[in-house]
Amino acid sequence: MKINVTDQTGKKPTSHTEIPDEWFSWKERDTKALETVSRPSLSYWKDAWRRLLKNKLAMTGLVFLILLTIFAIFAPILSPYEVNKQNLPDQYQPPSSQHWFGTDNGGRDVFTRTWYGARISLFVGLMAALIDFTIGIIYGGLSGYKGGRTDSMMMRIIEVLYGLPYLLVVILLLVVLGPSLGTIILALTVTGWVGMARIVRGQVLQIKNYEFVLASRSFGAKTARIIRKNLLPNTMGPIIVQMTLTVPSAIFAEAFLSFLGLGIQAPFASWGVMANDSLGAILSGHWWTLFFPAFFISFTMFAFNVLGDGLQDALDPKLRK
Amino acid sequence: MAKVILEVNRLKKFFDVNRNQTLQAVNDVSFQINEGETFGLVGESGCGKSTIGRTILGLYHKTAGEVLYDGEDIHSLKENDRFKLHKKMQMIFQDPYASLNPRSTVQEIISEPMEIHRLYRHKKEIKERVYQLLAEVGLQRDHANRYPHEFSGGQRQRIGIARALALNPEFIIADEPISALDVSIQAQVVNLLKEIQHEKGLTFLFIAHDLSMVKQISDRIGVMYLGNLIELTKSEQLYDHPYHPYTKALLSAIPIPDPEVEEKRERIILQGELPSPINPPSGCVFRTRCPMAMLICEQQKPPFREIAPEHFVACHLYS
Amino acid sequence: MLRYIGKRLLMMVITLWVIVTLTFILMVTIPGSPFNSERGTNEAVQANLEAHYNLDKPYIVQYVLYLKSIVTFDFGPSIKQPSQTVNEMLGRGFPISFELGIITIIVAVLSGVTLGVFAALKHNQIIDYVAMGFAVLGISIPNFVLATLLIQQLAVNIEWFPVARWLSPAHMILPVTALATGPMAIIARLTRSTMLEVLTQDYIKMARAKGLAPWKIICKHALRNALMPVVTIMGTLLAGILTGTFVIEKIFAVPGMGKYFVESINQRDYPVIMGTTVFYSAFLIVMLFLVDIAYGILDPRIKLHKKGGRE
Amino acid sequence: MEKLLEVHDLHVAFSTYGGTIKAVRGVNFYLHKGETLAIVGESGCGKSVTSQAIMRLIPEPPGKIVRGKVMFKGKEITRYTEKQMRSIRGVEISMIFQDPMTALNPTLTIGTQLMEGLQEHQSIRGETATSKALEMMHLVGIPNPKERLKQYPHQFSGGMRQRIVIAMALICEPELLIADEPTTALDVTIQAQILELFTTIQAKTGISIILITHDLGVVAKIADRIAVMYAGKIIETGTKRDLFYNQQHPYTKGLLKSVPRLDLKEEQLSPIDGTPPDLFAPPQGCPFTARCPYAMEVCDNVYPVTTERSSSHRVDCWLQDKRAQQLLARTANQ
Amino acid sequence: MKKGLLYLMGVLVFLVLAACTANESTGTENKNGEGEKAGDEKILQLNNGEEPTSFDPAIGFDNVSWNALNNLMEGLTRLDEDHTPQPAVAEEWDVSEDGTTYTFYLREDANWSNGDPVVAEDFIFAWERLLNPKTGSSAGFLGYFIKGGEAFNSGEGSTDDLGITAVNEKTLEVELENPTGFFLHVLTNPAFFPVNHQVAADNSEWHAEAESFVGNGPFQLESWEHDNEMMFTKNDAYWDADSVNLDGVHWAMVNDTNTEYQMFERGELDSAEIPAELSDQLIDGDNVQVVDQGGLEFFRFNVTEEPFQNKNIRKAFALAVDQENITEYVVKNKVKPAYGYISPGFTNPSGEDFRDVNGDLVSFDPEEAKQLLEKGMEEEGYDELPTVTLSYNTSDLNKEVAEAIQGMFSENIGVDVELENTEWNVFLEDQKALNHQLSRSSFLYDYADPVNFLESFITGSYMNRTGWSNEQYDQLIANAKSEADEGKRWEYMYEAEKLLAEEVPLFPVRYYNQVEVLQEGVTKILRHPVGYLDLKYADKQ
Repeated sequence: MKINVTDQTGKKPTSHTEIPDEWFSWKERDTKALETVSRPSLSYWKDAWRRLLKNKLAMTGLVFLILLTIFAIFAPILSPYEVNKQNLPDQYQPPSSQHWFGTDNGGRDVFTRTWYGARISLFVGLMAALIDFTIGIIYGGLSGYKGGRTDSMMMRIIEVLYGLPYLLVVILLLVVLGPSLGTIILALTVTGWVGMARIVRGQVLQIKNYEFVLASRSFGAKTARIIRKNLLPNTMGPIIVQMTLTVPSAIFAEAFLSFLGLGIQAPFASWGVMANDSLGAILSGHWWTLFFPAFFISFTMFAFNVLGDGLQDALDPKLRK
Repeated sequence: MAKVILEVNRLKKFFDVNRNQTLQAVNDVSFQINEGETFGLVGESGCGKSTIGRTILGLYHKTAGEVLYDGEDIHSLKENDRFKLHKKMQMIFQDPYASLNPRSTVQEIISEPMEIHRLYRHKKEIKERVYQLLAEVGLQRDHANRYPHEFSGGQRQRIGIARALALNPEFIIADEPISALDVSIQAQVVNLLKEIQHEKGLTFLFIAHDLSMVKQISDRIGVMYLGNLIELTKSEQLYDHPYHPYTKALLSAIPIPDPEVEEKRERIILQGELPSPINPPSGCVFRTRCPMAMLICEQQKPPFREIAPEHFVACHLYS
Repeated sequence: MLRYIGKRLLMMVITLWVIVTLTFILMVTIPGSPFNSERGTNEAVQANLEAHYNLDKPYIVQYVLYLKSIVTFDFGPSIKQPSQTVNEMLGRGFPISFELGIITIIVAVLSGVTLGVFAALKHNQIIDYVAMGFAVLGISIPNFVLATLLIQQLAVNIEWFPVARWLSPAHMILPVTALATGPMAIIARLTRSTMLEVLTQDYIKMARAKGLAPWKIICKHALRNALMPVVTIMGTLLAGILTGTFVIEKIFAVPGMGKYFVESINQRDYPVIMGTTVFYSAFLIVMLFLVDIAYGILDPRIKLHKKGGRE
Repeated sequence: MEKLLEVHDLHVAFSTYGGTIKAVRGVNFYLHKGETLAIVGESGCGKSVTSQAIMRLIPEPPGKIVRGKVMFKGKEITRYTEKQMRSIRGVEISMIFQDPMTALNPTLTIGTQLMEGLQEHQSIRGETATSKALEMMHLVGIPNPKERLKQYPHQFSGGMRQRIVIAMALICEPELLIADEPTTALDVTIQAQILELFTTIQAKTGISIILITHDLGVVAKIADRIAVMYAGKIIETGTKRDLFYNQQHPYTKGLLKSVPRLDLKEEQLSPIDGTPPDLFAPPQGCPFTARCPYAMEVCDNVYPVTTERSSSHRVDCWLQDKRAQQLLARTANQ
Repeated sequence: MKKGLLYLMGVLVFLVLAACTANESTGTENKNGEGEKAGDEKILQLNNGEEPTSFDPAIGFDNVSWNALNNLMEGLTRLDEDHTPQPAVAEEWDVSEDGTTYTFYLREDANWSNGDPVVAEDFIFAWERLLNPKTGSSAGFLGYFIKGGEAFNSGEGSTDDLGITAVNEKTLEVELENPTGFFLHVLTNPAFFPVNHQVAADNSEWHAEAESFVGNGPFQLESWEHDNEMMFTKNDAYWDADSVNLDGVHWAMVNDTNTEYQMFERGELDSAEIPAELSDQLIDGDNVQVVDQGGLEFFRFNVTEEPFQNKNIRKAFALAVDQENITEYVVKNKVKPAYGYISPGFTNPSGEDFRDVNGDLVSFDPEEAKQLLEKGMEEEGYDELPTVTLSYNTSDLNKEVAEAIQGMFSENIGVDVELENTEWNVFLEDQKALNHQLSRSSFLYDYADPVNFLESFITGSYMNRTGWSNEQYDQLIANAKSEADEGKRWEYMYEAEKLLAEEVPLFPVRYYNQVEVLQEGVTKILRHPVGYLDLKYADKQ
């Protein structure tokens, strides 16, 4: 029976007489309707993605990073200039229609170099994050899952690493191995994974006592299965957030190394190397040589950070229920 | 007499808090559970009832004593035999929010035990079995592809029950399965459990802190206090003729949803709080709060004795 | 408590020993020698020098000698600047680096916490965005770029502050700003997020239900609890600041110990490498320890020995 | 009798990622001086939100009091400024929260937390404040109050903490105490102690209490009047007797039937089937329709008119309509 | 939310743009008189970069020590404005017929700052210390001109065999190994400064602090805050104190060129280096002082590694480098491109410049380079050139030069070389061990004679590091070192340089110079092509 109801707000009718008589008849009970689940079916990831979409700032970051990646891949290919091709008499040209970002001290096109720099910086950042991720997950996971004596031993080792003068280790490493992309990534990860390991451990320690892990164990599930099915998927949130913060801090640390003269091998240049090489631009007025790499470092940092914040909000189980 | 399916003998489970301190979660507890019955285990939080459940299932290593299932000591079984035992014994957990993996679908959750035990060869068979189980607990097919957080507490608990039933177990430990649920839902779950038990002839160990619900479902009830079993008897007997002062106090503390009855009731209000299980009182553990404590209670731990037919009490008042 | 401290001290000593050993291994692995020069020196001279600094001895002997120098805290003279001992160099440089570091930490904490608290209180309002934007900006600019910018803008162009060197409070403003921006931003973000979390706690609701004034709720109830995570990262921040001082000290010509770090390695000035490493590590370890103690004081729930069991 | 508190047509909503939750959807009730009103309902029915809305403690955003008014001692406090509200909170209306473990600030001593209300509102400090605090601790039955004043919350057990929270709420001698599930997190034996404490305190001070709970046993013990909430609405309200012995709403009936009783033997529990509706999109008619054994076509479409069965007993149900009664009679005859 | 973002971007863009563009106008501006402090006192504000290594003349063998030491102490001779040695502590001297014995007569009024007279014994003490292997001085090789010096320094001789004797308190006699026409110039090096032997006997660390320091130069060390600053005041006890104009010199230690220049701009320094980026704007200013510096930046081939065993290939690489582009666009600051090995400024006995006599030996010629490469490859039977790695030690400028050269190789002879930078110490080890193929090098003269550079490439020289060995060359240098006839000696050196250009074990890139921008009114800061900063005549209005 179709009934025309004007009141959508659930406001009460003022008297019974407004209701027609025929409405007073038993309604057929739909037992199925008793167990309806009214919320849309969304996996954790879909749900998180939906939340993320609503976070404008995080989406700005994400879109920027996607554009950045696309540009890093295609811009150097499309650019008419060779990345390392010097043209000395053309040095320090301000931005123009020919050189969108101007030229640097070697007369090289800053636009092209910026995107090559993006490749290197992003590669360094992503590799560092990936390595941190791998070591961190294995180390932290093992430490947290095993617990007890193993855990406290492994934590002691981490404590020692914390006391290590990072700068010294990095410089020594770079001096011993020579500055190559590999060494730089190694230097960045040599103590960098510790943070990730701690987070993973904390998560695992927390989650391994959850009842669903206990449930798995009560069916006789083996350790490998528990880690794979129960622990890992549930620790992923904070790990991903941590990774979004590792990438920019690695890019940043690489910039710091280039300040020490330990950056990537010339003539290739990461953003950090480019920024450091052009520090004098603050004095000389060749602002474009510093501005573009510095801008991209900063904005990438910014993008990753807001994306990380957004992910944290989106993946945080506390906000769900 | 019915066949004894589970026998717990002088079970102890201590946790090391640190080098100098141990938490005596379960201290010298013995009881038996008969095939097909529901054995209720009640007590306040921290009394060790959940620890007993988990130790029986082998999730914790015992400190002393033995747990015999079908006459076999669970803790001394070989890995392979123990794996097989997991098929016979299942558990329903307390927190319907924490006991289901939030990253898995209902389908994955319910099929997990079947996958672990390789019950079926084909995915299709597993799927069919999941649908069947869902129907048994009153859920629908299309729920299988959803995630736990989309369900209400009661529905989640039913998913948990379906998972426990997946391996066709003989014996189910229900660890406070209803305490996190709303009143109207509690009854749903209890009825469901009763129904299932009736249909499949299951044996239940029902752990709870809510005596009124336990009474609804249990044949026999054991009352625990601070790691000790202090009274054990048939359900009605316990409610009609409690012996132990703690049981009496516990029963009288439960408010009854009937104002008239409630006005007329005389109640025993226990003074003080639960002592720490790290440093339990000497002698009878209850003596610090017992309205009828005697000198002997401090010196001697009362034995757990049968003072009426099938009625065991650990109290010096009855010796 | 005493037992705990004893245990921690032992741990600290072991940590330090591991660091020293690692440093020694790395040190002898790197090619080059402190006596390398473009012109080259006579072999006899070279031999004399090596003997003088015990570099001719087997590694194990050198190692033991280094350990001894650490125990007695006497690292001997620098190889590059032979008229100065490492102790003198550290004694000069450390107080300045420490001053710079401490002021930076104080500035970073004060401004970071203020920023974070304001952002949290005005959650999702314009102040929140501006404060957080500022914070992200702080983490986003490499400090060597920021330092050069600050000098050019505030010292050269508008002449508010001196350009460089470490003479008066006015000289401290720019280097501290350059160094504090990053940590400030981190603290601000952390304070904001923990503050947001703390503000949803029941005891805050309870405090509001008691009718307390908002500033009292924030200062008395929220801030202290929100600061605990800030205290935990203080150790790491401090390490970061100490590392960062190298760059800032160079740009602002601050005569701290930061430069010894890099220069000693480049010059293979072994006693200085050892001295700075040990000193820096010991300082860091002690600071981490103090942070733990501070944490225990802030949070009465934490007894300085482990407590709590499982069930 | 004087009405201490009146709530008219209160609506509260929360905006979340998923949409707007209409947590409270037009709640009306009142409270007499010295009386205990129990608001009963299952989790998510809006009872806690209602109580916080009275105190204006709903976090805004995401929460918002959409409309309605709250009258306290004849004044419309919904119009008060935040500052005016502050002079009421703790002094005239106090509140106790569900979980005593989280309601106390872990980093401050009990003494500090107890006395800060006094300092704030009555500028009482030092000795006077301490003696007042000791008096309150004595009232709520905390042994060794002097030493315990200096201790931190984690050094207390759950029951003791709840006593402290009660002492905190009472220290400025308010006229109304809102207790949000004060015993849910406690063990039965401790719950009995706390309930006893409420009775004693009310007898001594004559304070009015709004007790929010889901436990009908607790209600039976200490409430004077009861309001039953379901899906953001009060569906039935009346005296304790009205509700326990003459309940009209099928939900109230079902609720009482689904609770096991210790004093009765061999009774089969009859649960209410199904689950409460999602408040993201509450049904336009009676929210209980889907679970109601007496659901009629009308229930699905129009929210029922409130029927006043007596001066105290009101119910929102179409079964109260004459035509429904006829239908019932017809069905019974068949 | 958008607003916050916009705001943020606004701030960022503003900050950087404002900083970078605002200066184009302010670059050459000068702030008059702001550097002056404390009334009428003439205090010169200079920057030493970093802490001096040591004020022990035997140990402080580097620029950061010399800058100060040359003004705190004085040797027997001192360079004048025309860069020729003039009497200093030595009032006059005799040279023996064969040119191997020098007798110096010390000034009567040459005194130490503590009042002691400067005596011959002070020189003997200092020079014996310099040559004593136990001292560990890296300047020891400079003393090899003195008879018995090398043997003593090698631990084979003793002080008794050294050719230095005190004839009397104020007369010093020095015997040399060979006639050395430029010996008076060598003596200007701080390594030959005297040491007050009495002070040193009491306190071997006399040079470590300002309180104990005793000098004999135009200034005295007033205070010395290590790693931070130094203060010099005019030394009234100096024999030529009347010529000293300044009341004092303040030295900062700022080790960052940008900061140094910013301090100059703000008036906190009276002199600053010109950062390369600012060269185009500043170099033609009135207050800029440009002085040649004797030295060469060059690249070493390793002739023991493929493909540089082949002379034509080496030559091809050398000719592919456009020196002018490098100096004009990379190094800047009016640095001169090098088309020969010996920098200009060395005059032969007939007054001609070495460079003018020998002319351009290496010049940029891409066409010939290509042909030579082809020829060389044919000779070696290469179808493809083995990969070449160009090494340099870590430094921003080195990197830029290396990048430029890499570009030139690629453009002019179609060879893509790889770059490799290493930290200096490692770099030097590798270069010594001949682990490089092609590596960046530089040379700064220790004394004013071409042989200083040329002798580096004799067989077995520590400085060779190319693997190159040529008997004819060795002979030419040996002659150039022992020939008493100056005219002939120079002939040998011309020939040696031509031989280097022919064999190309190295190719030159550019010469050095010293560029500084001075505050208005600052004058007569003396710098020499070979020699040390001299503030004796400096003045500040």
